[in-house]
Amino acid sequence: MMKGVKVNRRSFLKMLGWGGAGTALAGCDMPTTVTLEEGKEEVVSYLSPEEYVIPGVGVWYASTCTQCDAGCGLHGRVREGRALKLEGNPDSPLNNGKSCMMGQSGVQTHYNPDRVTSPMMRKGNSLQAVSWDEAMAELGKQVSSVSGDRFAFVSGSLSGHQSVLTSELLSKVGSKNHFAYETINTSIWQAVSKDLLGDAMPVIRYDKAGVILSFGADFLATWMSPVHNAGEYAKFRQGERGVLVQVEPKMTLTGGNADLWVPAAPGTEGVLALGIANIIVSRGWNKVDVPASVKTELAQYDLNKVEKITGIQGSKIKRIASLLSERGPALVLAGESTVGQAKGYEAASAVMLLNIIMGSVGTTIEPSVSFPENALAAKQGNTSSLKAFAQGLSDSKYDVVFFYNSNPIYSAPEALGVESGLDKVKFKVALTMFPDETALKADLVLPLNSAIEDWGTHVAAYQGGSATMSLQQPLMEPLYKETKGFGDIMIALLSKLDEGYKQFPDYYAYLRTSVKNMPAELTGGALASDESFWNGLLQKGVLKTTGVTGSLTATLAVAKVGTPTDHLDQTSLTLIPSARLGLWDGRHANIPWLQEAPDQISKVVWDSWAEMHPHTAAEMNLKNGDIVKIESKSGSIETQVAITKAIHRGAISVPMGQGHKEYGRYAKQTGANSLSILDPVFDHKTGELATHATQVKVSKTRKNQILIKMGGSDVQMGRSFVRTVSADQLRRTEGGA
Amino acid sequence: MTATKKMKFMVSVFAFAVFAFVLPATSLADLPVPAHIIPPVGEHSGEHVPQPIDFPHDRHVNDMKINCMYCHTYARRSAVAGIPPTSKCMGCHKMIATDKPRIQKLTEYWEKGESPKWKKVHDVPDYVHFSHEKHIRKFVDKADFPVEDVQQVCGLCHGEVKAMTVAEKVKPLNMGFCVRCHEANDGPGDCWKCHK
Amino acid sequence: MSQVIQDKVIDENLKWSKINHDLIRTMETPGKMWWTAVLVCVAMVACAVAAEIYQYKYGLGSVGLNNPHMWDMYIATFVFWIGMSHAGTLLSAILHIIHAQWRKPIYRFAEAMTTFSLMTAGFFPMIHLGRVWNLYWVLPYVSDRGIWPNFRSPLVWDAFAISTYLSASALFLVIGMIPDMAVLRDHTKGWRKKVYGLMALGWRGDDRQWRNFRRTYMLMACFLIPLAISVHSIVSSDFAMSIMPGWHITSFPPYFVAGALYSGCAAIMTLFVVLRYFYRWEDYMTKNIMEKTCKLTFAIAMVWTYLNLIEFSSVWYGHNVYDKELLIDKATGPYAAVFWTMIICGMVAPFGLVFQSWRRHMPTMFVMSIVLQISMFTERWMIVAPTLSMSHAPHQWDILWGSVIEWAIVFGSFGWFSLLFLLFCKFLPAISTYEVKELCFHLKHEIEEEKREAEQKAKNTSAAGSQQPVSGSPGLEGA
Amino acid sequence: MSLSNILDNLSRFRQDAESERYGHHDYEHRFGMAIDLDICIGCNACSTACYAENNLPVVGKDYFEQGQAMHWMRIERYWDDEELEHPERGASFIPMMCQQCGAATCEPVCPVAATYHTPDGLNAQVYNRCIGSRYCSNNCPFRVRYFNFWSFYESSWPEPLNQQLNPDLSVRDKGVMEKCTFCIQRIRVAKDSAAREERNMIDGDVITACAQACPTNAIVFGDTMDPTSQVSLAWKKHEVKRGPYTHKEAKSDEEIRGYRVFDELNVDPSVMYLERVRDSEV
Repeated sequence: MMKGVKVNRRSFLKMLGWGGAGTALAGCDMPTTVTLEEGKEEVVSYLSPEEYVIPGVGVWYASTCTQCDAGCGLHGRVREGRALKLEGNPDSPLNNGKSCMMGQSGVQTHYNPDRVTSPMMRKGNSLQAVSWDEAMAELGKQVSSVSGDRFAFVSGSLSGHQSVLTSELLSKVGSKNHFAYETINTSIWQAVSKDLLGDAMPVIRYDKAGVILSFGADFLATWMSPVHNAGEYAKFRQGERGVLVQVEPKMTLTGGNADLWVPAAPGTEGVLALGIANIIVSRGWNKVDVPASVKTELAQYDLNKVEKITGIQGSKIKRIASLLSERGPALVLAGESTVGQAKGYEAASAVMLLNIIMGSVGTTIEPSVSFPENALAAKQGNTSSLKAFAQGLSDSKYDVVFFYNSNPIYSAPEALGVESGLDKVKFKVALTMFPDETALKADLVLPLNSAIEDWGTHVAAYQGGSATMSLQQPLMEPLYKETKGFGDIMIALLSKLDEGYKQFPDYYAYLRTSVKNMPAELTGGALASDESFWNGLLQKGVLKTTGVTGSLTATLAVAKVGTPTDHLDQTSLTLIPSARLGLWDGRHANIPWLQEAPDQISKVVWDSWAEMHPHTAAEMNLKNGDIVKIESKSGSIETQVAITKAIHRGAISVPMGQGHKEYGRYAKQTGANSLSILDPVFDHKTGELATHATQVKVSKTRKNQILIKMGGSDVQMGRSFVRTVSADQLRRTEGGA
Repeated sequence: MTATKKMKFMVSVFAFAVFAFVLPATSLADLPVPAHIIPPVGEHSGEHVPQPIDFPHDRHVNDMKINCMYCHTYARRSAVAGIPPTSKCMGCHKMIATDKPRIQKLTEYWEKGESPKWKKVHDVPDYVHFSHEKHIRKFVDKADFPVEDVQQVCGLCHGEVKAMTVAEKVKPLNMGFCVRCHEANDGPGDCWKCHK
Repeated sequence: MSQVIQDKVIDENLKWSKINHDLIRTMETPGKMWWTAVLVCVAMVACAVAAEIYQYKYGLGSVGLNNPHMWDMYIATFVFWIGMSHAGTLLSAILHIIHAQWRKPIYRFAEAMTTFSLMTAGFFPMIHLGRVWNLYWVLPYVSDRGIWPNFRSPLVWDAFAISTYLSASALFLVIGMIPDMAVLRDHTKGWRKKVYGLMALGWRGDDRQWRNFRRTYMLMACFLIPLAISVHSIVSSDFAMSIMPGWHITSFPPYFVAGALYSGCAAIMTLFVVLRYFYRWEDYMTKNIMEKTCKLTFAIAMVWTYLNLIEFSSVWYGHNVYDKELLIDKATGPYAAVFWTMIICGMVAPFGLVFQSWRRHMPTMFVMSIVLQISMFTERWMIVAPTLSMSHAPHQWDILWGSVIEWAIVFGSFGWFSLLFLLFCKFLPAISTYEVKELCFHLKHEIEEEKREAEQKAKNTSAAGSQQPVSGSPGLEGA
Repeated sequence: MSLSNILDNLSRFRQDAESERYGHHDYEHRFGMAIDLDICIGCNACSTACYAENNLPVVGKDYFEQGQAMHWMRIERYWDDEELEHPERGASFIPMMCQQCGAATCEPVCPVAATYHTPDGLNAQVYNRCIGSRYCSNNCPFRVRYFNFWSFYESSWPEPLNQQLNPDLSVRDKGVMEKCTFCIQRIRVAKDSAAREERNMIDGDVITACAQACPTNAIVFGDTMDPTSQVSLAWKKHEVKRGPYTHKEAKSDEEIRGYRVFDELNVDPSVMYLERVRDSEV
């Protein structure tokens, strides 16, 4: 396995014809598919290959994963010019050679049969294929004619030179309307840490923690940087084994791995946090001394009250409090189910309070190391920008809107009226790989190269202590002639607005030049203009810099946390649109591997489902597979019931990701989209969408279907497949594997 | 183990004895068999496969005395021997024999910037994973067999290519053919060596 | 009345010409009933063929098989048919050796049944193969690849056992028919005459031929009995050789053989009633014979029941938790209905055979035989399916009730069997005339002797020597 | 296997069962695994990696419902505390793949010897020899053999998805049994490159797709015959031995967590699991 040797880029990408050593076609069927005759298959040689390119031998190239915005480094195996397998890049400090199921599926995003293969322009009311020249001409016309403030650019999280080019374009057009939008984000956590710790992205040292108390933070699956977290989690479990307590209304993957899983009533995590804090300070277990004012404020969250609100018996709450003090160093996290409330910010700050009084700040929470070059740093997506964008739409503020890496028509709650709002936009441009809902609504669809065909640089928002830029390089030449890289399009567009960009024939040239001109603090002293530096970058795939280490302050304040009485209507259930590692926010619903991979907790596949507690189901006499109608103020969906004990009685959970109206054969018409019926409730402080604050009425329909899940039995029937041992002896003997 | 070995040996001797008389190995007549190899036995009369350019192996091997692995250079490094890259052909034929129609055709391809689409002559089913590299290593490198005579080794499966213009399949290349040779020359008997 | 006369199975005064006529009568140009029956069977077979074509084209998934259920009804049915084949051998071979005279009128069709059910069973292993076009790889043949089947596998043993058994029993059937063929040859004309002539192998009925015939027949009988036993033991080892709960049971071979004879006898009873009714063969298939068959069946049923209980108890008192749980699951789980059907029909129902009035009442016997067959079919099903549904790994537990394709083929197999049997009845003698004649002959003798003895006693003179029967007539040698 | 091999193996089948080289083979390697269920988070990364590496078909909704899915590596999830209102101790995950048993029950029952034991200590499945009698799967206590009930090629890899297929191993078509191979193609590549460099294979030369992907390094893969390999050390540390089942009265030490699933069936699995740990004091 040779990794990224000196490469003259374009030559090795040439794909060998089928045949040769290329195929592994159905070998084992009837004699007809067995080719023993001569002259049946074709074999094509390279024109003039690099010396190291050998047919039949795979070569590994470094690149970057773009399946989510964590920005893990990748290695891609290339044989006969075809990218075959993706693996983590061991040189990336983020994922240390590991990868998640979404990263593995990158190849299926790339080889997906439903990609857009040529530019399409709306003529009449249908999209028709057009040439790139025509498309770019139209685009140029629109962009140069539009006035700055009426131009909007909607994207997912952006970083690296793509981000640079985007902001370049916006500034050239004279617009400030860049809406970076991600449904799955941690922006409230960041806001709180910014305000209380003075650092938006503190490094979280799971490995240092002795006990982790996580309020709905699904850090193993969907929170910040899952693969990185999982690696740290392993360290946390090994050696002196740490204890994980998870508080959340619906069991996430992290909850499934907890030593103690506590189903708090939906939206009461904040109260619980303060209740625990109260016990701690009243017993004097706090590691940091707490002013009397705070003590008195906390005192109002006495055990009985908290018990009443959260529905967790006091003994358990006490136990958690004592755990934090005994098993320290403690680490307390706040995730979506906690912060996705109208008063999410307060809930998060209540959680952060625990961190502060337990002295986690500085021990398990360390100051962030930020990437030296701000222009390249991540521009993170959130949902407040979606709110702003929707607002703008309804006020018909925009004439030209770009969509890149984002599909708001699918993932924005219908109540925001994005779909209808888009009608008021004169010219909508979708830069996309797939015919998703937004693209099909657009006036101009520009087909993008896949991540495996494209160039790019990525700077992850959460770096876990390092400050690294990860390079994304093409592993093979584009499958389709008519697709272009995002950067290429941007360069082409910019060169229409600015002569300066005419010098760059394509994005590669631009990237190459900008790497040449990298300042020394990025290159770590190496001479960036030197060819060997570039080759080194291609080989390693990552550029490690000595980042700027921030500092942490700790502000003690007791937040006015919301209680469910603010919104909870006793007769209804709280809808939990839980995020899945796999389909993510729905962007991977078109990947067959991920559709076929069962949900980690419920083990349901190929559909969406509504998790309900047996008691709740019994009250409505529902059984597995019954179709229920789930009605919120803003809409309703129908889906099948999956009964599980891993959810609070007052909650119903419909994972997000399914229910696409378009988006290719695998995604289309499977399941229901739980995001669409969310009420437009927003966190009052940050303006983030309160995903866990929607109350729904659940009613039985006559229909039912077979719940398709993996596994015939949910219990082991006394067969010792998984044997469980209690940890206390292990602790005595410094245990662990 | 010895039992197996003895068995194998006897089987091979038997097979060899039988086939040596039953099928006089004509194709090996003037292509000497390397001393350290018990040749696989089996005949096949392959039909002539029309190629985009009917490449004259005889010219190159016989008259020019070019080694097999000069062009099929991947054979010793990879599972597949590989068709030489067009650049390799042009390396010589930029100036040599440029007047010949075949060369002109080749040059056209080169200038168009594409390679000829050759038809596969020696093909095995997709579930057979044959490795040239291993066989070259065993029979040439490890056996200190002079590389300049490598065509004798190649010839065991590919026949006397130097007598052909376009390569033709003269050996069955079916499992029996492989297995007999493996048993005779003490090759691996593990199915998973070839079938995966 | 004397013993002999009381339980004589047949009226000794039957005219041989009548016997011949009665037989040939059934083989004349078929009537409506026969044609309709044939049509029905053909239709059933057609269903199966259609299903099989579909399955061949699209793969075994269409059968609804899945990961735990790699086998299902096909194998169950296979075992069922193999089992059915055993009764023929029992009647023709075993009872022949122990000189049970009453078998003579009914063993012929039982033998035919053996052959045909084997021919039916033979299909199933092929149907259930994933790549049936490679079936021949199971046979040891010299290929230049130098690869062989795996002789450790019970499936390979099956291949040998079944093919041997099929050929042997077919041969036995054909040989046994030679004298009847001669009779038919003499009573028919046209192409039939030619065919029968060929099959009669120039039978003239002289002493030498009779001597050789009997010797051959006896030899084959002796050869067939161990074969029959071994065949089903081997079939049972398909299961017993595995480690799966409910399969890995030492008592399987005898259990299977018992079950086989059981189902076979039931099948014989069914066909007995049917033939007797449609061919009006009351003279040959008398109620006495039915009684004897019933007694035999009852005995076997008890053996089977016993072995069944043995299996249960050994599982119950054994410490193999998997087996135990499976047994409980069989009785209480999703398959409970089927399981109890098997128990009731197979263990309880046979006690009906105790009552003579039942035994002599043909419709009852017909129903009874069907009931027993049902129990035997469900038994095979209960051997195959539950083990796979509830094996070691709970994660892969699943219930399977088969699919249309599957049931169609199972259904069709019955059609196929019946079709073969119908043809047999039309073209070959379904009762062995020469043995019936023989039977009458002996009865006559015994009765006469009884009379004479009575007279002798009266006269207080010495006992009479045995009489020499007329030369040339059947039943001389070895009688 | 040629006739000579059969006779050879038959004669030595299960000889000296108590000795180290249990079974009937002269092993070059005995590849094995150690999977720590305490740090396995059940995230499915291994399973997906397996799909990517081994050309596993996506069967689709309907066939999945019929139980015909083809996941060589599946994450089984169990709930342990049924009596409680909520699963307070979380879920129990276990990655279940072919255990490459040393005394595999699938091997002796295959009528055509399509599944056999390789000198690498693996349970080979030769696709092109398989005739689909499915006995092997029936006889597998782990139920980890998957059968191609349909021809998945067209349905599962519509153009251009089929260009992702790994050329190093064949795509199975309908009627063929298949199962986890411990990524034999990777083992071959590693062996070849070792041979190219004229050295023996060393620990870390080869790693299966699942072990490579695992974000928590819960899966350790290696040659259990190489005493220095990570996996051997793990087996040693947790007192799990090759060979027949020996009932352990008590652990010599509390931190020993090793066990093999269905060890008592005496199939000699090559995969050692480490007990999942939960803090009962919490």
